[in-house]
Amino acid sequence: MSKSEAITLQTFTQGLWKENPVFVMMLGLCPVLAVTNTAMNSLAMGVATTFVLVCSGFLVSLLRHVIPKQVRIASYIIIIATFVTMADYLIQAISLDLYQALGAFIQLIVVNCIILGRAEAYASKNGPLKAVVNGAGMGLGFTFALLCLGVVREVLGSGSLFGLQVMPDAFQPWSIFVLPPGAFFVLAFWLMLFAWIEERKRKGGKAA
Amino acid sequence: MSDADAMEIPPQPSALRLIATLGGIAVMSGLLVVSTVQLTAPRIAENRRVALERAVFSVLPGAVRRESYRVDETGVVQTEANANLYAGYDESGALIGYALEGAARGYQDVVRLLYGFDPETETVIGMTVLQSTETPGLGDKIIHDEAFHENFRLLDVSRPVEVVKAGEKTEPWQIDGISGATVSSQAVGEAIRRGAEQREAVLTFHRADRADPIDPTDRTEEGGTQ
Amino acid sequence: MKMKFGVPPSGGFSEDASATSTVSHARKASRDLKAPGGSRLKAELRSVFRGSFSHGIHPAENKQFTAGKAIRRLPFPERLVLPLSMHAGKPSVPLVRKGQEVVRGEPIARADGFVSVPLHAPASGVISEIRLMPTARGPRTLSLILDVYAGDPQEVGYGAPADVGALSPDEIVTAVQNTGLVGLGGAAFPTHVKMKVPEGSQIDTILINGCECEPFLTTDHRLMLEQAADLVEGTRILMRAMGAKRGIIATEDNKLDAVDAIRKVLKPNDTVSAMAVETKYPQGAEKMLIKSVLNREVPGGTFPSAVGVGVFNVATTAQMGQLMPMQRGVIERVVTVTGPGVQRPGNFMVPIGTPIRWLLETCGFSGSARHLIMGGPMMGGTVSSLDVPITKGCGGLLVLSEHQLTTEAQMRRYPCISCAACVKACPMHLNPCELGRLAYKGQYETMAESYHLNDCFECGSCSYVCPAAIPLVQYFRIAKSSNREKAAKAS
Amino acid sequence: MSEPAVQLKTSPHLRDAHPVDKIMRHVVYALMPICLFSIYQFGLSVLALIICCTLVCVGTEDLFCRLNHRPSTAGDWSAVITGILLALILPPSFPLWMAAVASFVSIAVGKLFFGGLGFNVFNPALVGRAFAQAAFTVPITTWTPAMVQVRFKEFIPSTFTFPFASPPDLRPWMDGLPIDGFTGATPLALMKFDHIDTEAAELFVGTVAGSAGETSSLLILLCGCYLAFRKMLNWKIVASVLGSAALFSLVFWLKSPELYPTPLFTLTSGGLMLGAVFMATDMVSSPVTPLGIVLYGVLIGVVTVMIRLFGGLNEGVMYAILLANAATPLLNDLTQPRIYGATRKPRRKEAKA
Amino acid sequence: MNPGSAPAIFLDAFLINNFVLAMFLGICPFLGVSGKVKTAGNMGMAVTFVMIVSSLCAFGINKLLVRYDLEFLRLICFIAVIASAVQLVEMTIKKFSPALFRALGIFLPLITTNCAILGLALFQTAREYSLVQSIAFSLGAGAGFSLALLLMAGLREKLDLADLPGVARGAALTLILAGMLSLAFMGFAGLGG
Repeated sequence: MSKSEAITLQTFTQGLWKENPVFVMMLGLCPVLAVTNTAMNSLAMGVATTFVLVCSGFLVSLLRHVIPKQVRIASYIIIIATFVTMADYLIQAISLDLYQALGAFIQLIVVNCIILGRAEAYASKNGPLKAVVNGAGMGLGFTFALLCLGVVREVLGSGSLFGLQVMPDAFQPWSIFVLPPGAFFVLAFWLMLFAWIEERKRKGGKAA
Repeated sequence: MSDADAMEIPPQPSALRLIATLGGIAVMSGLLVVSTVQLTAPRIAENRRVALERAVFSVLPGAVRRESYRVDETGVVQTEANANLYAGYDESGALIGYALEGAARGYQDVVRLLYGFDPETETVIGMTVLQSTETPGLGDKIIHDEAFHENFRLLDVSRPVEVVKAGEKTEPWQIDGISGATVSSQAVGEAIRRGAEQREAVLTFHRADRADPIDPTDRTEEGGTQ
Repeated sequence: MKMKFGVPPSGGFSEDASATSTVSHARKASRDLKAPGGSRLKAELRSVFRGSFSHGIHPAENKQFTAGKAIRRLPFPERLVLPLSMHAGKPSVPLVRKGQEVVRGEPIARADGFVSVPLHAPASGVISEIRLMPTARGPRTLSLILDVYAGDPQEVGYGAPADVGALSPDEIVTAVQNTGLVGLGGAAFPTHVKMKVPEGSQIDTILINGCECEPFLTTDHRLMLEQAADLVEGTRILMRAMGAKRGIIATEDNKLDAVDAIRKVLKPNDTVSAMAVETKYPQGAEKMLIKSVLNREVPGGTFPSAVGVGVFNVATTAQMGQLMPMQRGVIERVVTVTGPGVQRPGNFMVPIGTPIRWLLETCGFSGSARHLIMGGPMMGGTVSSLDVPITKGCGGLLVLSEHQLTTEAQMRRYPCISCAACVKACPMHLNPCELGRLAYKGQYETMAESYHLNDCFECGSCSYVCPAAIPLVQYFRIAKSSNREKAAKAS
Repeated sequence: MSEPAVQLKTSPHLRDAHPVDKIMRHVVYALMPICLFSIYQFGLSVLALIICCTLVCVGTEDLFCRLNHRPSTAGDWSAVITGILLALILPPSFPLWMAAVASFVSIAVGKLFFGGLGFNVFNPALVGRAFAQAAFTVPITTWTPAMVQVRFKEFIPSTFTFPFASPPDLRPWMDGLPIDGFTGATPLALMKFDHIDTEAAELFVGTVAGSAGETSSLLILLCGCYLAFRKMLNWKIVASVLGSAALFSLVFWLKSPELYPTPLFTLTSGGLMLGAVFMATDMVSSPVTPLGIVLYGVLIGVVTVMIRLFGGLNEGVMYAILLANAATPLLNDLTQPRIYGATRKPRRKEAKA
Repeated sequence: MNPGSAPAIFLDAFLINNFVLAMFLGICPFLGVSGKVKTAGNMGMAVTFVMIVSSLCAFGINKLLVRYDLEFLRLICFIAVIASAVQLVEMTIKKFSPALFRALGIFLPLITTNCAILGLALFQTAREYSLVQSIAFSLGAGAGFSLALLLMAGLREKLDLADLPGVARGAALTLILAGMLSLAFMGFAGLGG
């Protein structure tokens, strides 16, 4: 693999659809299920995760020649934990309400397999710029997935979107969608939908 | 994957190098974290203060200034850290009441709330839910339901509070429950009931405070709530 | 084989329809036969205290067609077909040439080794051919074709009186082999092999199996009534050969008259006794009967000798009692020809090798029924051709009606609904429900490893009770044979 | 004699079993008296509810079979059972559009998603009910009094709520009812939150508020007896559910009779009887092994009483049965029968690597 | 029951706010290792064990950090401590009970990145649990995780033999099952309240 490979659009878009961390690779599901009861929470979680992904990717990539293999996992975890702590404090500074809504799940970004996975599989093998672009793509893909859930859950479960009421007053909210079972059901629904779309695409491709 | 990688490495770097690398990273991360903490600390403190005051003032109508105390078995002490009792004063500096925390097991999880307590009349004068995960649309009415909150505008707590069914409140120490959300309403009542001991301590403190002329703060006698 | 059904023809089953089309009626009718001596209630009350195994089923007995009919001899057919392999084990080796004349009772094939038996001529005549013929077992096998001399007196020309009491156990075993006896209950396993007590085992009880739990069949019932003396004699021979202290002749309590008949020929304080057990399918399975009579369980993968028991069929034992003192060979057997598709059902003593076509014609076979079963309806196999002969192991010929076939075919297949009827039915206490689900997905190895597939002896109780019409036992047969093939390939 | 075409088949050549559709049909028959009683008791709204649920259930089953290009399984009566049962465990005032949603979820998610009849791991009707309970928390806990005089003349106002809209507040309607002395609260709620006992006779006959078809213990028992007598229902499940529930509540009642209800109250109130007779006994989602069946019943009984006495809800039958359904595969696994001749209990084979 | 009492905390983490089904912690192993009952049982045991150990460690570490006003290092310390605790546990088991090690072996390293463990440490710190409360919490969480995992594994084993429609294969099936379990567990709400 040549190190000087150009940054292509694909480096970025990879994480959005084809290797979407949630819908395709089924990684980092804990926050996907836990904090998506409102779109705002989803967005904040997505941004925080993207921040950690990009920063840790950059740093890991920068230090990739310095860190010996034996301690690489430990080093990555420390680096990730550092950025997560930073994200944690930043969110506290931005909005305490948001911080309370996300709860421990901000700190749990540390054990989000996407980040360690990216550090191990991508950032440690590619240049800083590529790592950043790829991390951003993955983060966006993750945010997209979170929003997919968050929007559905908030609109159906509370009749609002980003806290603004979007449904008519008479609308009966389906509170199951903001409850834990709803999270599982909505994610399963999205998975089935995407599987179906892929199936259709494949069939279409074959027929053409 | 890591197993295979580990096996491929013939030259073993020295332990010193490993430790040095880890140490270096640790130092770097320490720097990053500390600087972030330093940078955000004032904002966070400010956020906390605003949130706290918002809650305290909402349960003590008319209050604009607060003082923090801690109440426990040993009594009441003035403190900023670990505070769980707040005295609220209006613009003229008159004491409006005390804000106390309460908690009880709700339907899904613990319900934590803050309520305003007027020591002179021994009544609750306001309540806000700090934390709850009650059922949306049903139990979470304890947060916003106007009719329910009406109960806490003036609730006699000199005797144990009772939660009765919606619309059946006849006595000043009774709370009109939310229909269909009995457990959640009960939890709020329970949280307030449990605070009796705390309130006792607060009352003792309040009376002593009143009687004590060497109070440093500029509080005038005529500022009572009679 | 797929088949189309037209309107069921009015003939054939119409006269018996009342007895078979409604199960409850049939059951009632058979209950009347249960206890000829006493009332039905009394019999039922008695059966509460009878020994039995747990689980099992109660199919409609349908024995009323033939239970009251004494064993009759039929004229000899013109031609007999004698497969050299009508027993389990190695095929016999012919002793005769094509065109050779034989006398009734003459050995015409010898045993090939220990697990094999000789064959005797069931009639006087001439061996017209030696060729491959279809058999009920499926593949064509080498058979002797015997053209029977018409008008011959058909006296048994072979055999000499012998004092069985003077023989040693080993000599008895050899003598039994010479008679060509095999398990006449259906398994057709050479009897003398079963009589050989395995080393390290001690047999204390000989159990004579007269349960005949299969619906429709009545051969054993008639034998016990009519040949009680031979039966008891055979039991004594078996006890001596295997060193057992007691012999028990067990039958179901719907045949209490048989118990009485046997008791009549017993001595006071006899070591042989007769008893009745609960009427239930598959009471006649060795393991079930041992449990019912002796309350012993045969450990999985072992034989009854492991618990000190030797189990023999009534027909086998009666034949032994009859043949041994004369040193003769097996040349005939009792067959129940029955079912709604037969006009004149009955129990017949027929020569081995009688083609079933001849037998059916003699009994008034309407020709319209297509469901022909050799053996009982629960475990017997369908017959592929009417040219198949009656072999030593065949005790019944059952012709089911068109009507039954259609009702069967109308039963729609459903997925398993876990109703647990099969679990309650399985006499081995297996879990056919889970086994069926596994079989459906082809997980045959898991079935054997975790769910005791190999302990299933294919009694068919599970299929019988399945409301979803899942062919469970059929699945299990496929699974077993697939596993066997796989094991054979691996080794 | 013509040569007959012989059919080749393997044994056994006889069968004697009620076919699946017959069993299902008889369950429907057994549910009919309960339906009639609930219509008599709550009026037109329940009739509409039963029809709506049944139609949507059967329609969903049929639709999905068509979509999957499979032969329709709507004719096997199982969807009808699901529909009727679901209607019977909903409050009489439940808006029809919500009932339709619940019915759709019952069949689509509770049954067809897992492969249809025979593979559903949960009782479909309860899946629908649990979904509705979580989704529409308020309407599903809104009870109306039984035996209202106008019940055959008018629908309960919430029945025909516009789809996706929230139902109207029923309190004005109930206050305007010509009779008083009837209460909309269920006996269980009265017991739990106000410690008001309901007459045992009323509970037994069923002239109390509650879900449409759960009120009359007597009728449910009779219908259950019919099925048990026809061997279409496993009485052992019913016995172990009711027995364990009675025993478990007896313990607490003896300890403090003023705080806890009598075992008789436990048995006759709420949905325990309906659940035990018609839902716990759902063959597909209950264990098959003899011991497993008993444990399953005990689990339902104990969890129900546990939730009723110590939980936040006043009724727990639905959750108890769903939990027991979830535990069914494990129960089956752990209680494999000891086979004839086995020297020791069969053990699970190691999972294949 | 007093909400702060150990039994209440145990019950809460075990049934009411089940770690997996209500709190969404440990979803990855819940989805990944729930194919077979046997493996699920082992995984549940391993996780419970590590939970208890790391809960104790986290409790001690937190005391130290609070004492020296270093709360901002909490996360970094916790993750490091959990990783080493898992290593330690692995080595201890290997030494003292090879049979148990064989049963749990491959699962132990996986547990490091199991968010249920870190979540446990973070929640017990945030809720300011005492030592006894922490132990009750970790026991409840472990039992809850194991229960959910076992139920799921049983269901999935059963559904292995079903005729699933195309859309229901793989993760979607597991998620729907998890949703159903989560629904069923809602019945425990308010238990002991």
